[in-house]
This record gives sequence, structure tokens and C-alpha cells, in this order.
Amino acid sequence: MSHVLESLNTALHQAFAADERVYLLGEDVLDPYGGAFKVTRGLSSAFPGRVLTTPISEAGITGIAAGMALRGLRPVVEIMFGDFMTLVADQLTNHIAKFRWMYNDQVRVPLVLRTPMGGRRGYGPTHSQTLEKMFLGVPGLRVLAPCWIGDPGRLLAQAILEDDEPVIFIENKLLYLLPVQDENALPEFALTSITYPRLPEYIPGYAPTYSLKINQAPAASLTLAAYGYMAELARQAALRLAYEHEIFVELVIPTQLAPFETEPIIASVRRTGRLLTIEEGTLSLGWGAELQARCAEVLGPRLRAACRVAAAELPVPASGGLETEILPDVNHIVQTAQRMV
Amino acid sequence: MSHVLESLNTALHQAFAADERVYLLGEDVLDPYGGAFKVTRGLSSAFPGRVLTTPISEAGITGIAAGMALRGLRPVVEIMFGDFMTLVADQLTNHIAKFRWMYNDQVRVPLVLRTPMGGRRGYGPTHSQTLEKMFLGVPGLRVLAPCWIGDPGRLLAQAILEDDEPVIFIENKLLYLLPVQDENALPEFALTSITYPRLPEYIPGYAPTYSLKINQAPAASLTLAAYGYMAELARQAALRLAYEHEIFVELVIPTQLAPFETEPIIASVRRTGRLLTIEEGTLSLGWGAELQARCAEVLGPRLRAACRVAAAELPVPASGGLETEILPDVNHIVQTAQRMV
Amino acid sequence: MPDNIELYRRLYRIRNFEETVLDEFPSGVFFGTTHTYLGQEANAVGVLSHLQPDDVVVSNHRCHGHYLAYGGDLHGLFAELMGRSTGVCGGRGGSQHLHWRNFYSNGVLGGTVPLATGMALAEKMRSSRAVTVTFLGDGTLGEGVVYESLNIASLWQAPILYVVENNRIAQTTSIDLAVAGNIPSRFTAFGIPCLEMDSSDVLEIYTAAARLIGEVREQAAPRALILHTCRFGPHSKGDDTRSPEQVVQLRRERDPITIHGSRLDSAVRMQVDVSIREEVTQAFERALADPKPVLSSIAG
Amino acid sequence: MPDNIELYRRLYRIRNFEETVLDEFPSGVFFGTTHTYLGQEANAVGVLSHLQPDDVVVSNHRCHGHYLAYGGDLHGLFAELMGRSTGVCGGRGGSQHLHWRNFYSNGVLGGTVPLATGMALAEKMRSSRAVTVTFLGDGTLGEGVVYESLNIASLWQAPILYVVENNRIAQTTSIDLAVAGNIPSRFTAFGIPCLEMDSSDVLEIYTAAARLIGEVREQAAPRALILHTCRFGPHSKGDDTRSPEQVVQLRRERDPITIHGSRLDSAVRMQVDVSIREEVTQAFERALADPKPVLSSIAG
Ligand SMILES: Cc1ncc(C[n+]2csc(CCOP(=O)(O)OP(=O)(O)O)c2C)c(N)n1
Ligand SMILES: Cc1ncc(C[n+]2csc(CCOP(=O)(O)OP(=O)(O)O)c2C)c(N)n1
Ligand SMILES: [Mg+2]
Ligand SMILES: [Mg+2]
Repeated sequence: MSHVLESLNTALHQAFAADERVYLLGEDVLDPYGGAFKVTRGLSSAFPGRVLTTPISEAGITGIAAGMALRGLRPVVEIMFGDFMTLVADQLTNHIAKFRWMYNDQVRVPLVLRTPMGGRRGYGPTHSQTLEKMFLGVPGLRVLAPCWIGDPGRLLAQAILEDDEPVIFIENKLLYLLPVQDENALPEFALTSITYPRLPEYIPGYAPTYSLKINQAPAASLTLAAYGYMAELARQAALRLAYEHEIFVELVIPTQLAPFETEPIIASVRRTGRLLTIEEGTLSLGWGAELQARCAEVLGPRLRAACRVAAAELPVPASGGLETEILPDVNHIVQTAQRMV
Repeated sequence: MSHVLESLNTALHQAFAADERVYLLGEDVLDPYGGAFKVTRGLSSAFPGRVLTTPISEAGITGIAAGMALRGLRPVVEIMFGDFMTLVADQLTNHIAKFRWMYNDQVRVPLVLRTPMGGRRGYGPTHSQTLEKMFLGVPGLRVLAPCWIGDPGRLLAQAILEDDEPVIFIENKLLYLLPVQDENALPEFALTSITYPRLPEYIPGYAPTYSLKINQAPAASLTLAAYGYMAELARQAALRLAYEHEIFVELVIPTQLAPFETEPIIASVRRTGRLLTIEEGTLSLGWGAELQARCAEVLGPRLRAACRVAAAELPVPASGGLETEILPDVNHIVQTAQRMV
Repeated sequence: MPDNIELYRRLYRIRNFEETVLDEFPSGVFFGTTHTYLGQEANAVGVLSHLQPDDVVVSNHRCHGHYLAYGGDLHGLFAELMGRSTGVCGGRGGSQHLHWRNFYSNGVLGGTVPLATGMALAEKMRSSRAVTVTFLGDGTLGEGVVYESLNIASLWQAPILYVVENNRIAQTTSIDLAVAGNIPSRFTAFGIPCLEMDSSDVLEIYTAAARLIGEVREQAAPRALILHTCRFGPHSKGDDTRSPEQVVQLRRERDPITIHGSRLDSAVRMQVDVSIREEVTQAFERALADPKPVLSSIAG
Repeated sequence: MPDNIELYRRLYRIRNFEETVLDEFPSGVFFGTTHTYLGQEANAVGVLSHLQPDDVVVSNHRCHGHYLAYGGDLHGLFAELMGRSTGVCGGRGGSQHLHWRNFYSNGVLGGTVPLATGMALAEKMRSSRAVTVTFLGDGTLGEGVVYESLNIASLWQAPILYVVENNRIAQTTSIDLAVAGNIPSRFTAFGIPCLEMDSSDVLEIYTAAARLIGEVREQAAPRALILHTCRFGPHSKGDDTRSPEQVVQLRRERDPITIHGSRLDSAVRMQVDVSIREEVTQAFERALADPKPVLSSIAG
């Protein structure tokens, strides 16, 4: 069984082989090092000249990639740590996200910007954050988050090869080493995968939302929503809730964070009446805030209970115990769920 | 009666006179020009040497101001257009907001970063945005928004002179020319001002939340929440709702956007059961999302109706009619309120 | 090479367009604000007259002159400024945000420089032999991303010409308050050869640009052209903090239209002037009659 | 001036601290990662031995050596790396995020440079006569905000010394792939005088730094010192992509401890070595026994 890291790495190789317009720009991406988290390993050997190791210039390389994308290439940018997404905020917000609409739909910016997010490695305040929330509300950007479920590599390959919109691709650091799980690997769960064929620029099979229910369980009384690595913690929590507390949940896992496609989550909450969102970033104006707001808007009083599990509103400390206290974990999820039903 | 612009300008003069540690850095801030929106007018003449016109280096000057703040000064930074806040995202998020906590509470960063936001002037996609939402979820930053009500200048002066935390001060461009209104100037309304004396670092009279109710009106069936210029549109909507549709609302206007202090809003929604948030930025993950999420969390099914009025999820176009269509206005508020009750 | 008459036509077209913009602004036909190219016409014309069809231009807030010298259509620009659906960007972009063929501009200073660099690299990767030209002002040299771009352009040998239009002022800020050291060194420090020129004569600029664009194209390598130039108008509208005398002197000594116009037979020149004015007026009138976009009529 | 023995002590303290860090990392006592200063000790000691009590230091990810040369306490640093509440930042910051007296570091490359520049300006505004010293690596020259800072430092004459530690590598990226042109020009282009030095001898660096820090203090003006230096260890841990032979050669030819150690009587040197090792061991043991912070015990 392959890991998420392997799946992403293979997808990059496939994308490079499939389309010679694909380039990659990033810091320290050349072999033998192959990138700080090794997602690009082997790529520069296999495709010399198309994997460009760059100076430490996050804004510059993002802008350069945007220029490449506007002129017919399909660049991928690796930002070494997601914490440095702040450095590319202007390129993303005022350039990349705007071109298509501002130029009256005359251009496309097919660019994928990949970056690892997340803590639990003791890297401290500037190398452990989960900052994607800063970009989830920027019109014109698609934000994807692969998961250990389904096919993370396919998500990446489709983003690179088939999606003409700019994509931010969020990879949680702890996700990398999780084995990729398909239906058969999750015997306790019934897995459904939902896509949105009604969307105007629908790409078949792209960016599915997964829904997990424990097999043969009674009707769920709570919806959990989570993505990326947190979906794994939510899965563990779902099992504990079922076996230890007889609380049955439906776990909904989107792979597209923005634009918000909340239908599957709202559909689930219609059934359960309760929504618990789980994310690794700090609470305020995180992904969960938008989900809760949309649920409240659509469901009104039928949303009987709403809660968010998220990081404490503090920088991520280096000291391990402290870091654990600040970041959300399975216990937080279980305890919050218990309070909600 | 003075305008918001005058009030802010006077406050700057007072702050400079009161404390010689106050400096100002910004582009084109020297007299006779006095800044793109004239908020700093007269300042460089009155306090030569302490008003520093800078190169066009938003990140650089913000970092420099942070260094000044860490070494005992109280700098104010003006970012010419709020759209360029993306350029200072790293300094704000990974430096300024983190220092105090990451350095174990050994330092303070008393810095105020002022910037104008907002559209309706035809400036187009890169000079019309309302981007404060990107910073409302960053732990360690206080975000304030003056209003045409109360005392905008005092809010600014307190931020500069009394607040030891880094403050982002959001000035809507259309707010500048609104006359400042106190209780007596709003004869139709009962005005309450709420502060939070229980907060650990409470500064008397700082960052009040205002609440407006139409005098002698029946119990409100809806809470409107808005800040800055949108609070003025909400006020107009409140009058129209009352006089044309017999819908009575309570309008809550915070001047502190982050950290979120939602008590007065939640208290109001407890009474009305309905919350309509109004903001000029694009919808997703805007200020309103966090308010709605908090209300849903605290009130559960007692939140009977939740809606947000915000900008369409597009860049702000230059063409006037299009811009008007995309930005929220009084009609949107009135129509949404009608649908909610 | 375009002859003297054609060069003059290009210069005067920009001049007359921009004068019309400033004249008509108070009437309320335009949205937002504008940054006119008055006084700098010889830069755009001198440089961009060398472009081949596949070449790329990346411009900034002061883009009308670049756009027109690139060959952009007068009516499309007027319509854009008036927010009409016939504008080059359907009225969405407005004055600072233009796109037409291989011409791009954006209003956030500095951020266009990596973009242009990436475009140049893409053309090289695609072996198109296209040259990219990008314009930036002296004030924009304050933005760090410019240097990130120069470094990479030099390392990867991007076929790009950086044109610095040094009008010695940024909005209201004199270069002395904003640019330390000197401009050419800021390019050579990154290994980018650089030519400096203090002229408002389109022929001189044309000649210098010929050499640099040739080098960029032949050697697939970056070059910089520093043009010392003069802004005749306000930064945008009514915001000139310089003394009127100073501006009058600039206009007297450094007017590209006068300098190059004197090479034309005066009857010919007058004829060109008349025809350009008519062209501009017609474009203006036509744009004025065009419809404005509405949201419901456009794709989300 | 600190005598040769004292200088050696300072060098070896850093060396032994960093070796202990690398040796003990696999045992799991430290959190996160680390960037050791092995091989570059003479830079920090040569430069920071000139500091007066009010002077300010702004450092980067590779900050242990700077911190120790500044006078920082061994135990506080070990405790910080171990995430103890007795660490200089109570365990919150960890290896890259230190603050102690007038010493500050942060882990986002480049962003510390405007910070340091602002600190220098604040000291000037407050007439303290304090000098600010900031360190940056060759790779960090890729960040645009560095140039924004140099420009302003030059315009406003900030009393700051920029020390570039050019170890010719950034993580795994050789300088040839990342730094176009040349480093001194990147400072002189902004009007900042610059001294370049290729040495691992603390006395040579000390002498050069004396002159520059003196100039910064006397003239209240910026200076740059480019130190060509050698990184002996991996970037962080186990991630050295250079050939072992190359690193062995650097260690043989450019070891600041060997170079300066040879100036000491060998018995004296041995005595210093022993006492430093003991100091380091004790600090390590003490830190190891310290408590870890818990959230409930700290202010939100
Ligand atoms: C990032 C950014 N900061 C500030 C501005 C506001 N602004 C627009 S033009 C300008 C002056 C630009 O000066 P310069 O680069 O010399 O060009 P010029 O206007 O002289 O042609 C300023 C400050 C902006 N558009 N973008
Ligand atoms: C903005 C930013 N980008 C990337 C990194 C990751 N990173 C940490 S150290 C380093 C290399 C730095 O090289 P250099 O400046 O030469 O310093 P050295 O490590 O050689 O001392 C990189 C890429 C970072 N910390 N910050
Ligand atoms: Mg200029
Ligand atoms: Mg290095």
C-alpha cells in the first residue's frame, strides 16, 4: 500500500511525462535531495531542465510561474513550508486570482502551487502553521487538500493537467506518511464519493467529497467535517465515538476547500441536525467558520448544534507538550462530539 | 460637525504631540500632499523628522516599523491602499503577530498599521478591495475599524498611545467624508456603547461596540451587525425597514473586529433570534462567517435565521454600474432582512 | 523601421489621447482615476516600435502610452476607461488593468516584474524567440520582488528587457527620498547589463532599444534600459506637488513631440495632427455611445 | 579586547554546544530541527565581540552561534531546544526563535532584515548610539525584502552592520544556482559601503569588524561585511548533499577552532577545552532536568 507522499510523487512524474508544458519551480527541489519533504524526489533526474531549483524568493517564483502560466505553460510551484504562503499572498490575491476575471475572461492561469502545512513536528511558530484559511476566501483561487482516502495523486495530476484555474494544493506534513486507503482498506466504513457534475467547468472525477459511515450503524446523529490529515483524526474519533460512546457520526471529507461546495455537508447535516467541523488551523475565520455559517444560513433552526474543533488562537509552540495542547486531536473531537449530542 | 477624516487627522496630531515616541511611516505622506487620502495632512509640517515618507516598499516599512516598536518607539504605518496588505502579510503574520507570544511575553510590539479599504470609486480590481478578513484570524493581531459614530479619532489615538499590541486600523474610503455622529446627532435612535472591562488588558473606553435601536420602536425581530462604512448603509436600511416595512431591527456596530468579541452581538441575537451580518468584502470567510459561526455555536436552534450580505465573489470591477452590482448596498440589506423575518 | 512621420504619429497619438483623458475627466465620463503618459511618449514609442508580433509587453499603472505604442486600439482603451463592455477588458479592468493580445498591465507596483520575467522564460522554454519588454518606474524600484526577479532573470537568462522610466518622481516623492545609490548598479549587481540614457528624443531611444532588444533576442539574455525622462502631468489628476515653473521648464526642454515634430515638414505635421485628433475624437465618441456591462450579462 | 584565550573560549563554546546538539538529537531530547553553526564560529565571535551592552543583534535560523557569541547563556539555549519552561523563550520559540536581552531571531528568511533595520533606526532616533548587527546567509539574498531594507537603511542612514555569512550554500542549493552577479555589488548598488573577507580566522574578522562597527557607530550609517565562510555540518540534520570529501577538506583547511587554537599554548588550550566541555555538559544536564511548560500554566 502506498503512502500519500508516494502517490503525490508518482503523480508528478506522470504529469511531467504526460505534458511537456509542465514545469516545477521550488527551493531545493533537485535530486539527490528532492525537496524538503521529498515530494519531488526523482523528478529532476527524470525531467532535467523542467525542474527548476530557485533562489529563496517565494514571491518572485510565484510571479514567474504566473507569467509562465499566462504564456502557455503549466507550472507547478512548491513553497517549502506553508508558513511562507504569506510571502506569496500578493501574487496570489492581486495577480494570479484576478487575471482571468479582470481581463474579461480572455486568459487562464493554469498554475498549481503546492505547499505542506501543519505542526506536530516541533518546528515551532514559523514552520508549523496551517494557513490555508487566508486564501479560502479569495475569489478566483481553487484550494484543494488531498486526503489519505481515495487518490491524492490523481487529485494533483488533474490539478496540473486538466484544471485551467490557479490551484493551491495543501499537503499536511503528517499526511505524507499515511497509507492511501480505498474502500477495501476501510472495512469498518461505507465510503461514498461525490463530485459535482453540475459545475460549469466540471472535470470528471475531480476533487471529490468523501463521505464515511460506519457499516451497519444506526442513523448518524452528528456530521463531522474535516479534510487532509484531520480527516484521519476524525476517522479515529468516529470509531471511538461509536464503540466507546454509541454516538454514530457521518464523516464528510471534501478535497476542494474553496470555492466552497457545501452541498454534501449540508445534506448530511439535514439528516443529523448537528455539525462538528475539525481543522488544524486556528479557530477564528478558519474553514469551519464558513461551513457553519453556510449551514446556519441554509438550515436555520434545523441546525441544532454547531461546534468547531480547531487550534488554540496562539502561535504553534516548539515545545512538544505545549504543541500537543494547542493543536486539535482525537480527544478534542470525541469530547466535543459528546457534548453536542 | 467634523468628518471622520478630520477626526482621524486631529487624533494623529494629538498623538504626535502627546508622545514623542510616535512616528509615522508611509508613502507620499509629506506635506503639501499629506498622504493619498490626506489623513496625515499637516503632520509632517507640525512634526518634522517624525513623519517619514518612504520608498514604495510596503513589506520593508512594516518590518522597519516592527523593529522600531520592539525598540521602544510607537510607530504608525500607513499603507496607501488596503489592497497592498497582501504585501505585508508575512511581516504581520510571521513576525509582528508572533513576537510577543513566541518570545514568551518578554516583548511588546506597539505598532499601528492604518490603511484605507473599499470600493465605490471606480478604482478597479487592485485598488478597491476590502481585505481585512485575511487578518481577522491571525492570533496576536488586533483589528479595529472606526465608524462614523462615536469617536473615530479617539479610537486611533488610543491605539497609538495606549495599546501595546499590534493594531491594524481599517479605514473605509467612503467613511472619510461622513460626518461623525454622536448620540445627539442621531435623534431617531437610542445609542448604547459597550466596552469590555473584563478583558485582561482593558483600556478604559477603548474599542467600544455600539448598539442602535430606533426610539420607541417595538421589540426588534432582527439583529444587524456591521462595521465601518457598512454600518452607515445598515443604519439607512434600518430606517427603511422600520418606516417602509415595519421591520424593527437592532444594529450592532463593533469597532474591534479581531480578536472577536461577540458578546454584544450574541446578546442581541438572543433577543431577536435572527442575525444579518453586513460587510463590504467578498462573502466567503468574511467577518460575517465568524459571527454566524459563533452565534450558531452559542445559540444552536435559537438562531432562527442567519444571513450575510457581502460582496459577490469576484474582483471589484472598474466599471461603475458593475461595481455597484457587485458591492452590497442598502437594497441588498433591506431585501435580505425582509426575507429573514 | 517606421519613418519619422510614423514615429511622430505614434507619439502624438499618445499625447492627444492622454490630453483628451485629462480634459474629459472632470465631465465624469471616466471611472476611477488615471495616470497619463504625458512627456514620456518617446519611451514607449522608441522601445516598442521594435516589437515583433509574438513579443510580449508587461506594463504598469501608467500603461496607456505603452498600450498605444504597442498598437493597441484607441477606442478599446477609451471604452475601458469609460467602463463600457466594448473596452479591452469589458470595463472590468479600467485604466490600470489592461490586456490585449500580448499586452498585460496591472496596478500593483512591482508585482508585474516577476510576471514579465516568467513570461520571458516561458517564451524561451517554448523556443518562440519572442522578447518580453516590461516597464517600471523609479519608485517601483522600492519593491523587493523586483530584485527577486532580476536575480532569477540573470540566473536563468530570461530574454527580457527591463525598461526603467525614471521620471525622478513617484506620485509626489522625489527620487532623492526614495532611491539610494544608483539605478544602473541595481541591475549590474545582479549581472544584468544596462544602458542608461537621458533623452526625450524618440530616435535616440529607438536606436538604443534596437541594440538592447537585439541582444535580448539573439543572446536570450536579460538587459536593462534606464530612461531618464520627464512626467509632464500630475501623477493622476490634480495631484502635482511640483512647482508649475518646474513643469513648464520640463515641457519646454524635454517635449518628445516638439523634439521629434521639428523633424517633420510643418505642413505634414499639421496634417498628421489633424488626422490624429480626428482619430482620437472619433474613438472617444464611439466609446461614449457604447453600452455598459451588467453583471447578469456576464459570466460569473 | 578579549585576549586570545577568551576568543578561543568563545569559539569553542559554540563548537562544543553545536556538537552536543547534533550528537544528542537522535536521542530525542530536542524538539523539531536545528541548524548548527559548525565551521562559522569565527564570524559570530569576531563580529559580536565588539558589542557594547546596548547594542542589538538580529539573527536568523542559524542563530545558536550568534546567541552564544552575544553572551547568551548555554543552559537557556539547551532548555529552549528541549522545550523547557526555563528556555530563553520558555520553550515556545525553539531553535530558530530566540530572544534574550537585545538579541532576537526568527525563522522566516529575509523578514528579519527590515526588522533589524528598524531597530537600528529606532536606536538612532532615541540617540542611544547603539549599533545593530544582523546576520544573513547567501541564500537569504534571494528575498526581496532584503533590498527594500538596504534602500531605506541607506536613505535614512541606519546605524546597522549587515553581516552576510556566505557559506556558498543554502540548504542544498549552491550559490551558483541562486546568487547572480556578485554579493558586494548588491550592497554598494544601494550606497552601502561594503567589506569582503575570505577567512576563518577570528582575529582577521575581529579586526575587520572593528573598523566597520566603529564606522557604523561614529557615522551613524550602514555598512556591510561579506564573510566567505564554510558550513561544516549538514544544513539541519542528515541533509548534507555535498560530498564527504569536500566537507573534510573544508574542515581541514578552514576550521576556526584549529586556526585560532594554534595560537594558544597547548596545555592552556586543553584546559579551556575541558572547562568548556564541562560547562556545556552541565548546562545540558541542568536543562534536561527542567520542567516542560503546560498551557494552563501560561498566559494565553
Ligand atoms: C504596491 C503598490 N504600492 C503603492 C501603489 C500606489 N502608487 C501607484 S503609482 C505610485 C508611484 C509610482 O512611481 P513610479 O514607479 O516612479 O512610476 P511613475 O508613476 O513615476 O510612472 C504609487 C505609490 C501601488 N499602485 N502599488
Ligand atoms: C522565507 C523562507 N524560505 C525558506 C526557508 C527554509 N530555509 C531555511 S534555511 C534555508 C537556507 C538558507 O540559506 P542561507 O541564507 O544561505 O543560510 P545558511 O543556512 O547557509 O546559513 C531555507 C531555504 C525559510 N526558513 N524561510
Ligand atoms: Mg516615477
Ligand atoms: Mg548559506
